[in-house]
Amino acid sequence: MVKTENFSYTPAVFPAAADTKNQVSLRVENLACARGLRVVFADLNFTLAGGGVLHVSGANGAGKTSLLRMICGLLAPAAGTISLSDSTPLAPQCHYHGHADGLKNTLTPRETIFYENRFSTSQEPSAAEDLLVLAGLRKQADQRVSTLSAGQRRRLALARLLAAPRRLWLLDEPYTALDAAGRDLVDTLVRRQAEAGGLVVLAAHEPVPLADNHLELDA
Amino acid sequence: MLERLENLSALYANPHRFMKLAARLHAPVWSVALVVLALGLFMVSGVPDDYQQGATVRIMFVHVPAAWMALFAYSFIFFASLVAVVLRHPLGYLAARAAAPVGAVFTLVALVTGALWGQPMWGTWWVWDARLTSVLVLLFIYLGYIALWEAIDDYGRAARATSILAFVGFVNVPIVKFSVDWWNTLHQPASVSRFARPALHADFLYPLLVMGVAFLFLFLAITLTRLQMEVLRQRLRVRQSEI
Amino acid sequence: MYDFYIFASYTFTAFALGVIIAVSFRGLLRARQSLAALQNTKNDDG
Amino acid sequence: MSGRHILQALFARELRLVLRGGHLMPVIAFVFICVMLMPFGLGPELSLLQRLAPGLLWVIMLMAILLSLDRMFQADFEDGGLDQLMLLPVALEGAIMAKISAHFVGILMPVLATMPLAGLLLNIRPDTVMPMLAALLAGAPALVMLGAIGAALAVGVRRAGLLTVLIVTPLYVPVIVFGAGALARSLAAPGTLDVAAIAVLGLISAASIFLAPPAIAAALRAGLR
Repeated sequence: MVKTENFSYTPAVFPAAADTKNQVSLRVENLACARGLRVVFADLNFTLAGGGVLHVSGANGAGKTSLLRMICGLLAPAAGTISLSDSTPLAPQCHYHGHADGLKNTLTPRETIFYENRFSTSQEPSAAEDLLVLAGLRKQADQRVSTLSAGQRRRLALARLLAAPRRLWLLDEPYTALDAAGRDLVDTLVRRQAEAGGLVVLAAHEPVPLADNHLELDA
Repeated sequence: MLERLENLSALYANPHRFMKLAARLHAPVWSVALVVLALGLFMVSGVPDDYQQGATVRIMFVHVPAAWMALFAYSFIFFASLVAVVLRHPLGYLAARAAAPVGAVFTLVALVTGALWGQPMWGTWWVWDARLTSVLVLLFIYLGYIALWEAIDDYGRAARATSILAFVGFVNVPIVKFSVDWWNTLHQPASVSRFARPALHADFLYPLLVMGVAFLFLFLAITLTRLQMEVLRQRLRVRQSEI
Repeated sequence: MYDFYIFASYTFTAFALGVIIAVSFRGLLRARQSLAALQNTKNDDG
Repeated sequence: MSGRHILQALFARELRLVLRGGHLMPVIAFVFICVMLMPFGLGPELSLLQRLAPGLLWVIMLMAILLSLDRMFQADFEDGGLDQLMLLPVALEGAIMAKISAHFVGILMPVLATMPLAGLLLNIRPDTVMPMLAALLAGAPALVMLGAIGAALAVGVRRAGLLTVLIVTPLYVPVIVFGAGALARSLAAPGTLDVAAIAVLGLISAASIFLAPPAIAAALRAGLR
């Protein structure tokens, strides 16, 4: 059995995603979603306080992905508003971790993280090396992303969440294609983000123990 | 349900008021168009031969109004898109979509009649004259606009994308005209534009103006018919999605 | 001598406008019919 | 760290992607294939080719740009890169400019560099090579920016490539008129440079560099789902 690398991570690796002083909460008011003309859901209201983890569950087509994409502005809602309590623009403070991972096949993991670090407004981007270790991709650091397995690609995409720290994480079924170690990685990251006062909205079919809020979307 | 979703209804609003008005206007607009057209044709038949071009000048009475309508229709599409985007009135998108094929047909008419008019004078079916070339480019602007509507299935995206193209295209039309005119002088510096209309004294001017008004009302009438069709198709899409 | 070109111009214009007019009215009619048909099915199982 | 720094990183990454993606070679190959076809089509008579060379090179250049534009947004649309591009904490128009600049430097500059060589195959007069390059350089930005509008409108749509060409061609007419036109003058009067036409080209390019990004951003946002 190939021994998966253990994740030796030191708190220094995680810059505070959002310092706890100005904790910000996410407010969703009578949100509605429609696919073309079919209404997927309507009159959705909730508030996610700073440091909260919201688990969104529901059958396929219930609108989980649409909700996540609406929160980060990648999908226009049919009605309703989504805002942060300090009413700063939402999109630039979001990470969207979806099925299409946005990774570039011709780059290597090291290069990917190198650029992701640069795409952040935070002062001290976390060291690329630590993130590679964290994602368990140290050995594959200089291979092309196209040669990585589905699980390894997911981990590299997860490493991006830390490469450019942002307040709000939108994770669309982050556990898929991950082994036990990979799932630990997701839990670690989410817990770390919550402790740092950030917000996490996580869509998953399986139960998410560390989520303190739960939203069920019925198809 | 639809009305409560404001962003959605901003795209799919159900213009009852407009449909009642359109139904009332439909017959009058069509009758005015046909009457003015009949008057125009009657006046054209009474026109003497032009001392230069002989009888072929009669083609002008169809070619020139068609070219006018080709340009007018595109301005109509631009302003309809502006209404839709700026005033957030969804009818604008449908009006622009309705007018496009009508504009394209008038452009085609202007091209074919232009070639038919040119043939007896220069012995060739097509001459790269500044005005005819501009009209040819305008035809492709229409085809691009219509193709964009047809290529996108999601109505919301199609409406937004085509309005962007309408704005970009509208800015481009005068630039094309300017560049084609300059291009024309480049290659035929001396001769005046071959399409200089014959001396337009009353015998030619009035029939031309009447035909112009007739084509204008024809354009409005056909577009009004198509707009009612588009609104009903929109209502159909909404009803089918609610079953 | 030029009658052909004049005749061709007017007939093409009539033909082209005739086509767009016919297509538009047929489209309007068809939209009305399918909307009415939809109305009936809605009332039947309404 | 300011937005500018993010745009520089994006430009560097996109340039690396363009160079690694092997997008340059097919475009250059396309140019030389077209040039090679001309004598077969028009006959090998040198004086004829010489007279047609500037115009032919302009049309070929235009089509090469159209060819290279097709993948500009489509690749990002398919792999989810477009989502990440939109979430960058920087203006979308800026990100678009970074992407297009990388495309310009990575593909268009090398293609422009090969144009004189392509011109030789068409027996272009040496003294017209400089005016040709000047006109191509003045007009290429407009071709890329206007083409990017078409590519953005058609991203993710059926037969996006064909639709892009149909949408973009009318936008290209003024550029090619002044581009090839500028060369015709310098061909007719050796050694002169049609400054007026090249100035207009530069004007069109400058205008499109400022007016196209908002249209491209709106087109990409329209395509979100």
